[in-house]
Amino acid sequence: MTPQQGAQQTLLSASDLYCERDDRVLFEGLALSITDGELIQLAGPNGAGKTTLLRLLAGLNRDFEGQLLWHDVPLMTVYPEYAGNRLYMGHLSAVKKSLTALENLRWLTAQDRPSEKQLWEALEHVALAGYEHTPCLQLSAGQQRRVALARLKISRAPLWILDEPFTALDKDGVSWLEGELQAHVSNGGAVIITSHHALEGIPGLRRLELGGVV
Amino acid sequence: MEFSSLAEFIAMGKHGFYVWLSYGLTAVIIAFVVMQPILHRRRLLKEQAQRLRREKRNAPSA
Amino acid sequence: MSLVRATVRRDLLLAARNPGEWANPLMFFLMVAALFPMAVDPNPEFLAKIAGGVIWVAALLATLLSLDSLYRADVEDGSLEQWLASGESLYAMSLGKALVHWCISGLPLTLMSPLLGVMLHLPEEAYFALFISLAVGTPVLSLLGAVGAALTASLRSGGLLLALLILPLYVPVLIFAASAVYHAGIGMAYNGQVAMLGAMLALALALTPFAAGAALKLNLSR
Amino acid sequence: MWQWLVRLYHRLGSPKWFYEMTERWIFWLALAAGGSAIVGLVLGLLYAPADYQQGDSFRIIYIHVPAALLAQSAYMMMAVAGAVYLIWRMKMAAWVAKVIAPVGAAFCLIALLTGAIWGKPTWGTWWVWDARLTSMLMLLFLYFGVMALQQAMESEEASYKAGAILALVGLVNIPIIKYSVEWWNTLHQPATLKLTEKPSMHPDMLWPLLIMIVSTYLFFALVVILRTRNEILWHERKRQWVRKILES
Repeated sequence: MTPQQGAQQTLLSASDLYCERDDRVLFEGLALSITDGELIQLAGPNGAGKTTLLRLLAGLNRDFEGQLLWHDVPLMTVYPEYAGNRLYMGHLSAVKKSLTALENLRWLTAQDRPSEKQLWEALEHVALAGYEHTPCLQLSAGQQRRVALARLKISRAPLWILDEPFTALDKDGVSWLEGELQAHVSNGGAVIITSHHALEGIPGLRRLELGGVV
Repeated sequence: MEFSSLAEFIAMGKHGFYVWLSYGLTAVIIAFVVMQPILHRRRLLKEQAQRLRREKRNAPSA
Repeated sequence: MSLVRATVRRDLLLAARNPGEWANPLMFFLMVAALFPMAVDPNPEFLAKIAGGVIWVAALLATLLSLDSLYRADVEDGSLEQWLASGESLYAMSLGKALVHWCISGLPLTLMSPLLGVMLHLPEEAYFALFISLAVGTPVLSLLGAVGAALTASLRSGGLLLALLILPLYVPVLIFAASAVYHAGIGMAYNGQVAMLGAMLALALALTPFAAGAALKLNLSR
Repeated sequence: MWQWLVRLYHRLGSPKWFYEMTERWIFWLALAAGGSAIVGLVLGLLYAPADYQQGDSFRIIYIHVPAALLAQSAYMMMAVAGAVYLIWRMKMAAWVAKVIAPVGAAFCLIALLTGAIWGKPTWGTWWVWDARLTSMLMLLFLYFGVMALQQAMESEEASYKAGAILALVGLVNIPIIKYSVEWWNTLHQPATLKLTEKPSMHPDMLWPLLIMIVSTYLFFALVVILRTRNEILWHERKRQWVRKILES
């Protein structure tokens, strides 16, 4: 998976996507491809199908027409491998309120098998040092979001698919996450993101407008 | 004194098993009822002191 | 498999943090069984005859009640999404969930059943049959129920619907288990019934996780 | 007198005052409860004469009856504390109501277990659906209901209110349950052997019982105070005065 110098390779490509929901065509003939070092921001009004497209690209939504390729192979035929190489975070952060920050992060990153030390460091990174053993019930919404985001520090997946990751974050959190995205992209990773937040100054940033025309 | 020897006291006139089972179970439950708040208090004090130290540590940097 | 293992661990931890999760069905079990002597007849000879059946009906209802929440929280907080995103086998995941459910519902029910046996004057010869039938039968209840729970996880009023879906599927287990306890009580052999329960368990272990896994995918909101 | 009561009420409503006052009470309460228990048990187990019918198994009475009495009055106290919280919004009352529930349930369990054990030599069976045991069992269920409800609520305030409402409904229901169970019981098995009913007890039997009852109530007060203090510490943890305790 290490990209050769100069020669960028396409990680994920989609062509001729067609999807409708409740008798409404969300997108038709949509094509998209992402190579390493790129960040694609899906934009568009509410209900334009950003989340639907994101889940479709993540392989969670199979109710569509068109082609999805992971390294030029149909995605569904190599789904377990794909799943190991892309990190998906939805609106819902899968954080259990009665468990502590550490226990939640341990579950979220179970597939990466991090060491105890890595978990603590990741929590420290999201400014949750000292809250490791605090039940998430007692954390604010933003702090709970940070628990979920701490897995970005641990994951080794080259492709990140993030749905509105900036929700509930404060100013420090937003700039931290922007830094993380930038670092990931410049290390040869790729990101597909939906966000109403204006991302700026990230090399390789592309915006994809959805919806508007029905 | 109703009993003339310790053995007689333990035997409780053939009902020893029932009497001592009752008293034993009661002792276990009572011990639990008493120990729980004491242990809880100890844990509470420890956790909160920890939180206080943490807040003090984080306060100057924030 | 690492996420499956982590989920099993997390669910056990959750049960330890929220004792209501396993204690409430247990209390329900006790209460339902206590209703029968009050509604019918507290006469020991009479109770001895119906004890096995009453305990089994109570165990069945208690299991059913605790099933409702099996997948609901995971659907609501996004854990389900993460399972699907992980690419791990949903068969293993639903098997793991069902086994955890048994550990926090069926197992405590089995362990508590002798107490109910005493209260309902179960014949002494029937205790072992009661215990073994619960130990083999309640995992089947958990496994079958997990399918129903997966089907109804994202429905708001899933509880009653779950009961309607699952109760007919519980009938065979109830018939063989209650008959095992009854036959043991009147001093007859009951290994045939227990063998039937064992066969049902083997079948449920092999098949229901597929159905539950498939049903789980339906809960992914769009 | 009235003013004194009002003052006491306001003081009791102040967690800090309660916490500091009870600091001194704990030792004496523990001493009184423990001392009276020792006296009561020595008198009851060693000096009280054996029952002419039941023999020595009747000595279970010295835990069974106090536990049963306490389990019932604890429920009443819990409901009253809940009502005080509902009417005057006194936080302390809510905490007291919350901590009474598990203690009351524990005593209810003791009463049931000792009753069952006592039943074996007396009736020849561990459990009989007798009116007293059955209504005690229902009381245990009521306790569990309150505890489960309090635990299930996510918002603390809601859990106090819900628990208080349920406790009050239960309180009204207790006599109804009791009488209906008795009626049901006479319908099915008239004139069973009673565990405890005795027209007149020998004073040597009676005194230890009275001492044990007092001891149980003292013990209950002690445990409720210990638990309430924990609740206070937890809820007031951000206050200055608790910080001082934590730092010392």
